[in-house]
Amino acid sequence: MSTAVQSQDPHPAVEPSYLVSKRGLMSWLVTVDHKRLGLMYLASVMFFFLIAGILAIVLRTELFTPDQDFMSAQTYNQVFTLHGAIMVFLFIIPSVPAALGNFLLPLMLGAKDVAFPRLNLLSFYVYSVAAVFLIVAILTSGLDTGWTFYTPYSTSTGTAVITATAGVFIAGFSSILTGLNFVVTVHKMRAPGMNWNRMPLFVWAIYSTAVIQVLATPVLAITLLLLIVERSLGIGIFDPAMGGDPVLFQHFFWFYSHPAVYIMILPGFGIISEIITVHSRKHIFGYKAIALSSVAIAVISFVVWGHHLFVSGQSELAGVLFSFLTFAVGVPTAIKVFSWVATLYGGSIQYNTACWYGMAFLWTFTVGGLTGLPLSTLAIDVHLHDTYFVVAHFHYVMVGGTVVAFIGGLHHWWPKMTGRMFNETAGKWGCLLVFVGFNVTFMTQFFLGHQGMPRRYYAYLPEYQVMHQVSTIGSYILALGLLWTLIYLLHSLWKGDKAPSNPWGAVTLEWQTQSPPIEHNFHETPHIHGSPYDFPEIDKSAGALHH
Amino acid sequence: MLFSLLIAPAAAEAALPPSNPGTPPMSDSPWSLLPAASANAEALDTLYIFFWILCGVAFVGMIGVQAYFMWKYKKPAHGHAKTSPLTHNGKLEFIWSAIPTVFFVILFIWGEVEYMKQVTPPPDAMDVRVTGQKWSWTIEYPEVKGCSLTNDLYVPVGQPMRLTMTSVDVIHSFYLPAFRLKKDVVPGRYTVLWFEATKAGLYPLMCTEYCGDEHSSMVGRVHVVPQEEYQAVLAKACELKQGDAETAEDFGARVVTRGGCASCHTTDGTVKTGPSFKGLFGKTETLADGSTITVDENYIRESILEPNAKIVSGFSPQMPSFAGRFDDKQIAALIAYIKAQK
Amino acid sequence: MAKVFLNGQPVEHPHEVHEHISPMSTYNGVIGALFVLTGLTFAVSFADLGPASLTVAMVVAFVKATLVVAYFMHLKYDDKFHLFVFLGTIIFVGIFFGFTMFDLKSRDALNDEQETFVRWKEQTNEGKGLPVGVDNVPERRAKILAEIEAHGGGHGGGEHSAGHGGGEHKAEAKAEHKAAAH
Amino acid sequence: MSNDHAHAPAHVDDDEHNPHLAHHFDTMGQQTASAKLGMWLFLATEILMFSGLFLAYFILRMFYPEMVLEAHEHLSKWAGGINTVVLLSSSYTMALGVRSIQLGDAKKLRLMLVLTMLCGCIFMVVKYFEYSAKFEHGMLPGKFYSAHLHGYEIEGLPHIFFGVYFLMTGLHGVHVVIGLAIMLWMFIRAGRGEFSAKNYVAIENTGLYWHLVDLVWIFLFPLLYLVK
Repeated sequence: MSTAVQSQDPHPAVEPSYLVSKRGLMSWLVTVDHKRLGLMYLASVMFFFLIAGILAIVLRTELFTPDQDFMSAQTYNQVFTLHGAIMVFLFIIPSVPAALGNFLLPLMLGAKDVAFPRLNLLSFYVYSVAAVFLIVAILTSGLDTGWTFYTPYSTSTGTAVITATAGVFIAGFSSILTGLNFVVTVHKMRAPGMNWNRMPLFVWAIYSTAVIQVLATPVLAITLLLLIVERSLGIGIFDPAMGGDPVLFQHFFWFYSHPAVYIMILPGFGIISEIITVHSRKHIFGYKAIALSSVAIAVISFVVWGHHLFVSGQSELAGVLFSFLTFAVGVPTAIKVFSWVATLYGGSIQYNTACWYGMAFLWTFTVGGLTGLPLSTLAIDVHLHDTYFVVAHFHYVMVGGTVVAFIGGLHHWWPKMTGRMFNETAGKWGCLLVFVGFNVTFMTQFFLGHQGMPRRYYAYLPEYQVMHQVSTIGSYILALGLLWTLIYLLHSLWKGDKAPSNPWGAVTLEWQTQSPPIEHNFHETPHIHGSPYDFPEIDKSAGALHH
Repeated sequence: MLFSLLIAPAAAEAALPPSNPGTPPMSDSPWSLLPAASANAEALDTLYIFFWILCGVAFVGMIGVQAYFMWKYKKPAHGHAKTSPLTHNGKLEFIWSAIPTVFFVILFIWGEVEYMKQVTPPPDAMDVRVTGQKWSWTIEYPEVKGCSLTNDLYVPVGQPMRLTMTSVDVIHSFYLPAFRLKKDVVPGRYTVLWFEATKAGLYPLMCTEYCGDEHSSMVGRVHVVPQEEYQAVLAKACELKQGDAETAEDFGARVVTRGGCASCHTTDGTVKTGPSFKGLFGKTETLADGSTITVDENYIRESILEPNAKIVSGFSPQMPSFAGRFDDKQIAALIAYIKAQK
Repeated sequence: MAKVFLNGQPVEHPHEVHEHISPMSTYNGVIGALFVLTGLTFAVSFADLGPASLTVAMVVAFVKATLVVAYFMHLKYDDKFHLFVFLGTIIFVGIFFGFTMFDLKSRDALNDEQETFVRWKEQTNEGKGLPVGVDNVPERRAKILAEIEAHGGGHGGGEHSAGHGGGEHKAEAKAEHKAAAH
Repeated sequence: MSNDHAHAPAHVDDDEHNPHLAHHFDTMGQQTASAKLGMWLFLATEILMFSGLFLAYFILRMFYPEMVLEAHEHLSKWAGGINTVVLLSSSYTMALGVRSIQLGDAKKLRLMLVLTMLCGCIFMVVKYFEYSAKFEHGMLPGKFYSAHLHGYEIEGLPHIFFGVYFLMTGLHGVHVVIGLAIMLWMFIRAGRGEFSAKNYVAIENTGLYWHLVDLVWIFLFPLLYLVK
C-alpha cells in the first residue's frame, strides 16, 4: 500500500508554535518567518477589505434612488475609484498569494521557509509603503480617475493622481518580489520526493500566479511611471493634447491588468481544488488537466488584453484577433470546473463550512465564467461594454470566485494557522448569508446591464430603480454575512477549541505538522512517496475505473 | 436632475417636434427588455437569446450534476464511506474540452460576422458629426448650415446614419442602448459609428466611459422620426431664433438648453462644476489671483467666449468655449436669462 | 553519506555547482568582437541607408546582445532553465510589442494620415505654479497649426476645435477624413 | 502506515558548518541555485520594464518618423559612442572579476570591481555633460521643451522625442548608479574575505545585473543616437 506521506501526528507539541516561539512586538516586525508574514498580510488585506467593503455599501446606498441623495458627484466618483483601487491593489491581488500563499506554500512543499525570507519581509514593507501612499492620496485631494487611470482624464483631473499611482507602482514591486520568491521556492525548495506530479494543486495555482506576477507587473510599473511623467512633464506619449495616443495607454495598462485578473482568480482555483478533494475524501479528478490548465491560463492571459478595447477605437482586425484568443481562455477554465464536479463523484462529502464555500464557488464561478462568453463575443460586447453587465460579470469572478474561495480557504486552514477551531454552525450561517446576499446583489446587475445601465453613474434613469434597490438590499445581506464571519472567526481566537493537527484528515504536508506549526515547520524534513490526494478512504480494491 | 429632461420638461418640450410620437424612452416595466429600434439590435437580440439558451443549458446541467452528486455522495452519519478510486478519464476529459470549444467557435464566428456588419457603414449613409465634451454631446448636421444641437440626435427611420465622432477633452463613449451600439469618442482621433433606425420613437443616448464629475448627466435623446417628416423636424430643431412673441428671457432658456449649460450650471443655487446661475448677476467674485470682479454683461460674455480667461477661485478651468456656436443675439438672450435667475 | 535532495530529486554530488570557468581567450575574443561591432554600427550610421539602417542597427545590436548574454552572463553554460526564463521573457516582450503594434498599424486612419490624432489644447498654466518654459507650448502649437494649415490638410478643422471647444468642424474636413478612413 | 522517514539529516557534513548557508536551505548548491534563479527572474522583470519604454520609442517613430530623425541629430553620436565603449569595457572587467573569484583570487576580484566602477563613473560623467548640454539648449522633455527659444528649430513635436530620450537614458542611468552602489558593497565584502571559489554567487549576480545594464545600453545607443 502506498501512502502519500507519513500522516500520523507523531510528535506531541514539544516545541512552541511559530506564534509564541518568539515574543514581543519587534519579533513580529522584523520576522522573516513566512507564516508570521502570512498572518501580517492577512491582517492587512482584511483591513483593506473592510475599508473598501464599507465604501461599496456607501455606493450601493447612494444608488438606492435614481437621484443624487447624500453624496455629491465628486464624492461618488472618488468613492467608486477608491473602492476599485483598494480592492484590486491592496486586497485581491495580495489576498490569496501573499496571505494564504505565504503561509502555505513552504508548508505544502515541505520546506522550512520560502527561498528568500528577507525579501519576503521587504515585500511586506513595500506593500505597507504602497498602502501609505494610497491613504495619503485619499487624505489629500482624493482620486477620481477610476482604478484604471485612463488618460487623458488622469492627466487632466485635479486629484492626487501622482500620489496614488506612485502607491500602485510601489504595490507592484511588492507583488513582483512575492512572485519571484514563490517561483524560486517552488523550483528549488521542494522536499525530497516531491516531483512536479506530486505537488498539491494549490501550489500549481500559486506557481502559475507567481509567473504572471513576475512577467506582467513590470509593465504596470513602467506604464504608471509613464503616466506620472506624462502628468508632471507632459511628454506626450499618452496625452493627445501633447501629441500622444490615449488608446496606447489602454494597451499598456491592460497588458498588465488583464493577466492581473488571473493573478486574482488562479489562486482561488487552487484553494477550491484542495477544499473539494479533502472534504469529499476523493482523489482529484484530472490532476494533470487541472495543473496544466493553470499554466495554460497563465500564458493565454497575456494575449487577450485587447478585449478591454473592443469599443475604444482599436482596429477591427485587432478586435477580432483578441476576441478569438479570449475564447481560448474559456477552454482550460471549463476543464477545471468540470473536473471539480467530477471529483465529487463517488465521494463521501462532509459538509462543513469550507466545503459549503467550495460548493458555493462552483455556482458563482460558473455564472461568472459563462457570462464572460457574451463579453468576448465581439458584437454583443459592443452593447454590454462598460455597463452593469460587466460590473456583474467581474464581481462574479472576483467576489464569487476569488473572495468566496479565499474565505473558504481561510476556514479550511484556520485551524492550521491559528490552532483554533471556529463554530461550524456559525460558519454555515455566514456562508448562507454571503451566498444569498452576493447573488441577489449581482445577479440583478446582469439584467440592469443588459437594459443599458452604464457603469459609474451616481444618478440614473428612473426605469432602473427597482433593480438597483434589489441590488442594494442584496449588498446589505452580503455585508451582514461578511461581518458575521469576521465576528465568529475573531471569537474563535479566544474561545475556540484547540485544533488537532489534522482536523479534516487531509494528506498534504501542511497537515502533517502540529497546529499551529513550529517555527521551522517540520521536526524532520518530510519525504514524499505519492499523490497529495491519496486518502485512506479511497477504495483501492474497486480498481476497475482506475486507468 | 438632468434626467428629467429625458422625460420632457417644458424646456425640452420646445425642442421636441410636435409630430414626435412621444413614446416614453423605455418601457415602464423594469423587467422588459429594451426596445430594439435598429436592424442591428434585432440581429443582436437573436444572438443574445442564443447565448442565454446555451449558457442556461450549460449552467443548469452543471449545477444539476453537482447537486445530484452533493446529495448522492453525502457522508454517512458515522465514519466515512469507501470512496471511488477514480482519478481521471481521458475520453471524458477530451469530450468536455471539445464540446465547449465547438460552441466557442460558433459564438466567435457569429459574433464576428455581426460585428463586421456593425463596423462597416453602407456608402449611402447620411453623415452626422458628434463631439463629446465634459459633459454634453454636440451634434452637427452638415446638410443644415450652422446647425449644432446639444444632446439631441435626430434620425429618420430606415436611413443609415454615419456618426463621425471626436472629443475635445477626455475619452467619452457614445452609447445607444436601443440600437445596441457604442463606440468610444477619443480626443485627437475620429471614430465612426453607424446604424439604421427601424422604429420611430424617443430613445436614450448615454456616455459609458467615465469622464468626470457629471459623467452620469451626459445623457441625451435620440429622436427617430418618419422619413417624410425628418427634414421639417430637423429644420425646426436647428432653428434657434427669438420668436416674435418670445421674451429675451424665454429665448435665453432655449439657448441654455441648446448649449447643454445645465450639466454644469444649476438654477437653484447648487454649485456643480460651474457656478449656479441663481443670483449670479451682479455678484462680486474673487478670482484665483486674488483680484475681484463684478459679474456684469461683459464678464458673462467673456466667460462664454473665452471661459478660462478669468476663473473665479474655487472653480477649475473646465468649460469649453462657445465662440462660433452662439451668435450675439443668442448671447444677449443668455445674459437676459441669467439676469432673470435671482 | 546521507542522500541529498534538490528539486525533489536525489543529488549524487551535493557540491553540484559545476560552474564553467571560461578561459581568458573567450573573454578577450568577445570583447574584441563587441568593439568591432560597435565600430561597425557607428560607421554605418554615417552612410545613408534609409529605412535599412534600422534593420542593420538592430541586427548588430542583437548579435552584440547575444555575445554578452552567452559569454559574459554564462548563459551558454548555465542551467538550461535560466535560458528558458530569458527566452521566455523575450517572447512575452514580443507579445507586448506585436499585439500593440498590430493594432496601431492596422488603424486605417493612422496609416493614411499621421496628423489625425495630433491635437493640441491650451495648456492652462495659470495658478498651477509651473516653471517658466511652459509658455512655449502655445507657441509651438501655433506653429504646428500653421504648418497643417499650409498643407491644406482637411484635418485642420479638427485641430482648431481642440482649442476652442467643439462645434466648429468643417463639413469638408469630415469628408476628407472619410476618404482617408476608407 | 509505515514510517520510512529518512532519519538521516538532509545536510551534507561540511555544508552544515558553512557560515554562508542560510538556515532554510539544505545545501550550498540549493542556496546558490536559488539565488541565481531569483536573479534571472529579476532580470526578466527588468527586461519587461524597459520593454515598455522601447515600445513607446518605436511607436513614437511610427507616429512621427521625420521628427524623430531630425531630433536625434541633436544627440551627440560621439558621446554615445564613447559611453558604449566604456560600458562594454566595464562588462568585460566585471566578467573577469567573476572569473577571478571562480579561481579563488579575491585580490584580482577587487581590482576588477574597481575598474568596473571606474568605467561606470566615466559613463555617468559623460552622461552629465550630455545632459547639461541638452538642458542648456532647452531640449527638455514635454512642456519644459524650449529649444526653439535657443535657436534650434526642430520640425514637428520634438518634446516627445526628448521626453522619451530622458526617460530611457534616465532610467538606465538610475540602474547604473544602483549598480555602482552594489559593486561598492561587493568590494567591501570582498575585502572582508567573504567570497571564495566556493561561495561567490553574490558576485555572480552583481555581474548579471551589470551585464543587463550593458544589454539595455546596447539597444539604446543605436536607437537613440545612430539610427536614421
